[in-house]
Amino acid sequence: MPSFLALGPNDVAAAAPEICLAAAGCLMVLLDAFAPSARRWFATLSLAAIALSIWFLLRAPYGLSFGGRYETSDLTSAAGLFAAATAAVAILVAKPYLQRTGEEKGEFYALLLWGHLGVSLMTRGLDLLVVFIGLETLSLSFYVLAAFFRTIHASSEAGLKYFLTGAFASAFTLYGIALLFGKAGSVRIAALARPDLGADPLVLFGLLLLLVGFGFKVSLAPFHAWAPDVYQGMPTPAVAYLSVAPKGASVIVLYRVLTAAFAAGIPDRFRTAIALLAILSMTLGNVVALAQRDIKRLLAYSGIAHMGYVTIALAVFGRDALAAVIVYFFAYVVSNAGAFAAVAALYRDETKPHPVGLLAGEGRRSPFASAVLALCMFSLAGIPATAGFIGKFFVFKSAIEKGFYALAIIGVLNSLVSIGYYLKVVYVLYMREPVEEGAPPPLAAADRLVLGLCGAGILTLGIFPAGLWNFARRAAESLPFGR
Amino acid sequence: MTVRFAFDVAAGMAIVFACVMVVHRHPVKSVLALVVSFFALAVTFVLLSAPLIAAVQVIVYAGAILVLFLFVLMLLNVPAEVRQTPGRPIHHTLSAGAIVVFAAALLAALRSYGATSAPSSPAPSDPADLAPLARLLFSDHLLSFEALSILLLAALVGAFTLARREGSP
Amino acid sequence: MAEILESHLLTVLVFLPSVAAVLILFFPERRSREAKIFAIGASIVELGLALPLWSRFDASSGAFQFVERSDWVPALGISYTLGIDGISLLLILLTVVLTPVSLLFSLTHVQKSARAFSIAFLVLETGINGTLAALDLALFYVFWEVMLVPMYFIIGIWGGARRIYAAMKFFLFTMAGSLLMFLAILYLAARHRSVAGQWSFLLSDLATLTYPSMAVQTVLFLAFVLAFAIKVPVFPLHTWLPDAHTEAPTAGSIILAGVLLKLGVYGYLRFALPLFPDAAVRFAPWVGALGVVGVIYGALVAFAQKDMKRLVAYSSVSHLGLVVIGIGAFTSTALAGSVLQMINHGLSTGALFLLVGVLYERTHTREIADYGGIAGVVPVTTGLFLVATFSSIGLPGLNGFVGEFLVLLGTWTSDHRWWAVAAATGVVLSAIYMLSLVQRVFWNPLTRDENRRLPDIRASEFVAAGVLIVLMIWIGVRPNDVLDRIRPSVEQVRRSVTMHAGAQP
Amino acid sequence: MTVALWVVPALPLAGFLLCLLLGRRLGKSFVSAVGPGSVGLATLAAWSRLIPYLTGDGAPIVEKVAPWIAAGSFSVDVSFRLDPLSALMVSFVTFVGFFIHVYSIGYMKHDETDAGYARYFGYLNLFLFAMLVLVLANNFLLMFVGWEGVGLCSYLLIGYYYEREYAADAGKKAFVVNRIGDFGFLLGMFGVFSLFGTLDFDSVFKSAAADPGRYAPGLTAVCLLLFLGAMGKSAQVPLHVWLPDAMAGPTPVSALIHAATMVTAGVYMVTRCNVLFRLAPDAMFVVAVVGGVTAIFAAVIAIAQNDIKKVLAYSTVSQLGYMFLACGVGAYVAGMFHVLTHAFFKACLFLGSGAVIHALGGEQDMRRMGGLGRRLPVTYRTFLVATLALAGIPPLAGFFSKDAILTGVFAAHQTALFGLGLLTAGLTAFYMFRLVSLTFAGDFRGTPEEAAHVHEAPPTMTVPLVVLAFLSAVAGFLGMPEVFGKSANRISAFLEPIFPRIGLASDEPPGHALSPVTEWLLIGASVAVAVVGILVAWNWYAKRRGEPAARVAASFPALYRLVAEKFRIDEIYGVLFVRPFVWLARMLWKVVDVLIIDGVLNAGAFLVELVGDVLRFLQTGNVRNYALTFLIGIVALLLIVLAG
Amino acid sequence: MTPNGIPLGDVLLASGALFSIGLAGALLRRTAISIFLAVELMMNAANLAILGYASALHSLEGQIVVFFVIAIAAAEAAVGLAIFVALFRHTETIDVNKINLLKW
Repeated sequence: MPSFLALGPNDVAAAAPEICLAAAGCLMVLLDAFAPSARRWFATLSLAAIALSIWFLLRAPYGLSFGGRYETSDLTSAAGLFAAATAAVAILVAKPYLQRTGEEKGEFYALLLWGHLGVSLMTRGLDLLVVFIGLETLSLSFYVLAAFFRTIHASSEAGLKYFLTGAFASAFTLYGIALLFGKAGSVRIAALARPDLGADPLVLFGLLLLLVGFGFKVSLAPFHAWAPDVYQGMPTPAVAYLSVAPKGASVIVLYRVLTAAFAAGIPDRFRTAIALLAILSMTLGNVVALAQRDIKRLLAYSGIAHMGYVTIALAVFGRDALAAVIVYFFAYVVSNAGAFAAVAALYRDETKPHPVGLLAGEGRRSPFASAVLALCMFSLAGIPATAGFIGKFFVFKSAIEKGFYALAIIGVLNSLVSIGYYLKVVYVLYMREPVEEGAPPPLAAADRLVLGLCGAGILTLGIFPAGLWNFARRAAESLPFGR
Repeated sequence: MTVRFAFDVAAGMAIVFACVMVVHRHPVKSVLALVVSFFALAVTFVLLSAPLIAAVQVIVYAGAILVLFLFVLMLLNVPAEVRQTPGRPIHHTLSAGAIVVFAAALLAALRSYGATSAPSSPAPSDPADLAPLARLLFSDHLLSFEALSILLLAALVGAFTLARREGSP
Repeated sequence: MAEILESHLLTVLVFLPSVAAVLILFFPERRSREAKIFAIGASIVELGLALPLWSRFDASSGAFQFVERSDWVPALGISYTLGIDGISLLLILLTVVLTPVSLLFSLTHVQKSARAFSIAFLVLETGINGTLAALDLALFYVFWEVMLVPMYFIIGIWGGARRIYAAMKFFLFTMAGSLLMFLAILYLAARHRSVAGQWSFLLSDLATLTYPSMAVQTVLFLAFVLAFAIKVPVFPLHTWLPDAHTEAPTAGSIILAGVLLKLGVYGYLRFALPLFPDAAVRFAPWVGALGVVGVIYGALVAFAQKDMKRLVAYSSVSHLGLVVIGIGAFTSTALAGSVLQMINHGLSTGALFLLVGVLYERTHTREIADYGGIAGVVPVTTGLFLVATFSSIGLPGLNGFVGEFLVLLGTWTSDHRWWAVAAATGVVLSAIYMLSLVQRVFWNPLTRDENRRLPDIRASEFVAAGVLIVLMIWIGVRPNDVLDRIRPSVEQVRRSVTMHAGAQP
Repeated sequence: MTVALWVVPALPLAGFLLCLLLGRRLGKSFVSAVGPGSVGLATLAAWSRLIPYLTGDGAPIVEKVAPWIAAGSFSVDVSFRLDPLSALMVSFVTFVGFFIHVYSIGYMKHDETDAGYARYFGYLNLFLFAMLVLVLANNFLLMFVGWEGVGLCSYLLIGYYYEREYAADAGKKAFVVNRIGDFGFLLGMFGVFSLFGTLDFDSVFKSAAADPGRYAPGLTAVCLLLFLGAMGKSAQVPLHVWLPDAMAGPTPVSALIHAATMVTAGVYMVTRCNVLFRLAPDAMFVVAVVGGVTAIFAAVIAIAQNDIKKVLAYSTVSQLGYMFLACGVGAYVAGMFHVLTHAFFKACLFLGSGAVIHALGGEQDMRRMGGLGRRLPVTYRTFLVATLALAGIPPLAGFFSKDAILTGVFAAHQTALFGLGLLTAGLTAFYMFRLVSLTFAGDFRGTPEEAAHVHEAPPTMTVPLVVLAFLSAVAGFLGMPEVFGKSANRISAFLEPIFPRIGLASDEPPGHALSPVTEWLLIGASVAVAVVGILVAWNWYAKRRGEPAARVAASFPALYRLVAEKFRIDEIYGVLFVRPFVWLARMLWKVVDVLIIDGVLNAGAFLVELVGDVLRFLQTGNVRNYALTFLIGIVALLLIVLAG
Repeated sequence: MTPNGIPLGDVLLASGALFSIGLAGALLRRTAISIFLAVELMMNAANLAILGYASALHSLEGQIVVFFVIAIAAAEAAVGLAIFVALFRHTETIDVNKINLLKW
């Protein structure tokens, strides 16, 4: 090993999760090229890779690595867990989905894994450069996944839109990084903790650009515009991942940066800005979702609204708030990814759009998938005894606890509005006569599995939230609040 | 002094050609304008004592990337943008307004608060000596470096996946 | 097993139906009749298990009994705490009686995906029992909301023509109420933390809170009351009710009118009063006034209805108005009367909906104008309907009278005598609208030939209705059996207010 | 051995259950046995207690059965009371009730279905149960149970022919009007409870009598409320409207419920509460005035009616007015006495009219009768006796009771009311003999086939007629005026215990003060007006075939029509109450509920949807617009965070 | 002030100006490629700023960052152009005004 190469066993152990993701990706690309017959194992292989990486992640020694630019902690484990869960859902959904569309290619899984790798970098990087690279890895992979169905116009268009807006956004992110680097003299996030920086307008400017850049990933209004179009055109399994994990990672990055920069406490104007983003996202997301006819767009807007709720916790800004965010995302994995899984299972023709009306009568035609979809809808609507309620519960609790009553009230009023469209889906499922006759094809095993898992997850988290909450609390300890 | 003058000229050129790039309606011409602009930027990089980056800028950006652009433009033989009729007045007015405000805010902020803390370390003895840079790259930023490799790989695979014609493996 | 029943009777009562519901999932679709019978069996077992509550309940004490407590989310002091006093005891019994009755009625009448129907009903029973037994506000809220879901399906899937609108309206209305209550609950818990140092959602803990200002207490109180007022429903928040009741399938209407409405009043007694005594005292006049409006308004509008179920639905508005008056008057007599009247209304209105359903299942019309003169065709139905009617208009000897009389008497002796006077007009009004219903449906010349050959009530329906009738007469003749269990609890409620009221600066 | 008091009402209740549960299956013979049978047993049971009691000292007997309702400070028992007043009531309620059951067997045989027959006797038994509870109750609430119960039965029995719309309407009307009264009764009870803290008769009256000064102030309102109840039950103006319509029910029902027993419950209640009323003179005056007005008012209407049962109905209203007039002036004994006698002769009259209607196959219009005296001898004779009794011809029952009332009124110095009473007496005699003449005198005015169908009633119907006629002849001797000796007025002596002395003028029942001369004069006057009325009526209708009456009517056409149409009270109520009520109900529903409340809510929902539908068009699908919104967002945030 | 005597302010202003110009291009051009070009310009503006600061701070880290950014830009370009090509196969144009199948 050359002397200048600073790579200790500790670093290897820390990077092991990413390494095995990368390796698996490469392996599948190669297999796809040279042993196409192995394609039917790709899903399994990817799952294995995910499992292995999460195993490594949980076993990795806590602490810093790569010269203090990489973190392993409860927080990263938590983030890694829900990201991995999302990835697993996406892969399980992808398996039958791609089979149906005859697109079961190694690239899909590879890109998914690499995107996941990007997410992992984002959540663990203590260095804006690492984070940025992670972000870009994620983005590039998903630009491609968005456009993955080259034969489908919508897919390509989704790719274009995602790409252009994404590049646009990352330019802002980059400029923000530039400013912060200039002010702090280093790209280490910790460098922002210098007391004299907290109030510097240019630093605020930079932070704001980061907020915007990651807000774009989180699809906060008004940086949300890409989401509906992209979700609509993108292959559903990819959406299942994109709609959850990257958002969580971005929020965690924001939390990292802000905790570093605002050790003394977040300035009121900045908090106001975040709060306004939250309010705008919740309101716009819910209100416009009411008017949606296509379920993927509907879920996109619902996602915008949900990120609004999460952003409440960002505005509240505190340890419990971060814990609430983590809980929320765990709940969001099972609910939202589950919803997309059900959509993928229920809409059997990917080349066509996904109007809600097409679900009519599915409640009786394919009871299981419909039941899970309905459950996901109730969970997203935040009905108690479901995971979604738990997420909302902790977010609103943190808001009330810190005295942000207005935010909380706007939040609940919004969730009232949201019931309007979530129930619409349920009623189409169960209270309309089927449009198409004849028994539907049976669910693929993978679909059964993933739907079952999501349903079980929704109820389990909804009924026994204690463990998750304690876990999230511990994870939140990893960030240096109020130091 | 001369250095400063040179910088101003280079930066000026960069800005001017950037403007050309923006206003010119024909994509190919804008690409060419951008090439020039990037060359000018490369010069400024040198003046900012980052010769390696300048070189990379010339080679990778002006060289590789923009050529790629030209190539694709030719491939798709994209026409010049004809003036929109009736056009999107709302979009343009709003954009113009927003851009002006943003630019004003940005420039003002940079102008008044741009200053940064005094350098901790002494200036590098010889900016052309790349050893420290390389050392830094492979020690502190090793992770980024490796991550970058995956990113490039992903981009490669992705581009390949998308761009190949139907039916081809 | 036995000692589990001993120590965790309430838990069993709450979750047994859900377990049964899960089991029903394993019935194949074509075995739906067996599924229904199984569901009825389960609900009857539930009823059987609930009887010990009645026998082992210590009528001499107003304290909570059969209490169970275990942690749920310890970090936030959220606990799984169940317990009942006389009020919840009776409402639970009402629930476990009405559920088998509804299922029994549906045995022959619900064909479309009957398994799902049974499941929805059993889950609903879990939700209701849980709501009635929960002593932890978080737990209460969970059950409170969980009830909505099965009810939404029951209305939406098995309902009438405008069922979608009705179901949606029902869900949104109730949700709209409870969401603010949710925030208020969170505030209480947070307040308890800042005052006492640790989190708690336990009613007994939160009831000891003092609030920073009267304004705060008032706001919280209103947040709670909104939720309950919508559920009751109190004028002018009642308009979801006619739609929901009318469109819901008969069984749904029975449970909806029989139990769900009571939960509003129950919530007010159990939570709003002890938590916000001062605000409660301050707003008592408004509560009573709204009750008076409800009594008269509901009666008048009921009279104008052309649809049997709608008429009965509006009569519920009127009856619950009376209950609300009793709560507002807040004398022991009035409170006892109100609680009793909740039970009575559950029985009488349940029976009315059931019998209307009997007719509907034969003619498939709810229009009053489509009937007339069928007393001779369906004498038994007529007889049962008459009894239910007279119970509902408070004829002495039947249950309705006792509750009505106690409420009015108690109100008269409170310092709001005029409420009693105004509400007593309900005695006349209810006679007017119910009797004109009876006349237009059962009496008058038999004009429509298709009504000449209506089959009379069937055995299953007769049993279902008979149970209710028997209970009506029983309560009417021996009201003390029930009142004995109500009295101490009511006194407890009054104490919880009178003790803490005035603490607020 | 003595039967418990509760057995007395319990027996008819059992009969009711048997009839309704088994009657349809086991048929008419079973019902005919059970229905009257249970009442007969009840009668025996009642008398087995009455006979020893009548001979005893008249101390009240209270038998508590069980506690009934207890909540808060309120509690009340199920307990029965036997005292002179209830004894008096029970005696004739059971008796008359029994005979009317017997009569009904004959009358209702023509009712085709077993079900209907069972229903009829079931209801009739239920009525007796309720009536007995009413009179035997030992507290206001239990009394109210009977009070509402009899109302229920009258509702059911009026609407017995439910497929006839007017019968159903009449039933509903009766119940609703009664409920208006009960509204008063209910509030009255509340008043009593908040004054005395109990609803027990003994304790209420004792404490009232013990400390008049304390309670008197609150009592006027209470008494008026209670009296409102009485007005509803006993069909006093302006709540009299239901009674004439109630004739839609079977005639025996009219006889039992709407003449003999139920309608007198009001009088009974007022008498029962005499202590309270005596403490509230203003209320008593109201009672007297209402009674007097009702008496004359109904009598006037009765003159112009052609339906035989309507005449009797208005006569009943009028007589009830008489009784309240008595109570109002403090002559409670006279009132109760009249209740008793009236029960006999009015029941007899109704049953007689029933026999007539039965004979004519349902014909009720007197203009299509006539000359039936010869064809229905038994009916005719009994009817005549009862009529004379009602008209107040000595020595028949009505004479004594009516004379007692008039004496009382006169002695109370209510000259105006006395005038009314006297005039009413005359009118009564007149319209009753108009009725008799039109029905039995002259020759038959109906169709030949009706004429052919006419026949005397079966013995089940005639026997009760005879019995009742006998009683209406002799019952009067129970209460002969003082002039026949101090102890002549047995009934007043008997009822003495229920009028405790409370140290007021009203302690002395009026009439004692009068000199024999005045009494004789009064007797003469009442007899005179009666005789005049009889002669005029006989002359006009029997001798001269009614043409003088026609002439009179023709000379005041408007007035005649007004009277014939019962002063259009129903129409007035329709305009004043019914239509506004209906309008209000529809308005509240259509406007407040649908238009305003739901309108607002739906509008809100629609608005949100609309906003969503508009906003979604911001999503133009054009990336540049997305970038623009993005930039605008940044600018906005910049301005928030950095501005200033 | 950088070692070579170039005032930091000038550098920053220049970068700011370039960024704004790029922004204008991104918003006002219609051809997808031109938009992307503008975005590239924005990134270069960032690079300029970073290098300016780097030299002012005598830090090499800045150069490293820029180095990475250029690489990333290259990768982005590759993917982006591939996407353009793929879409062009469907639409025969890359005028974003005409690319609005997905909307509302």
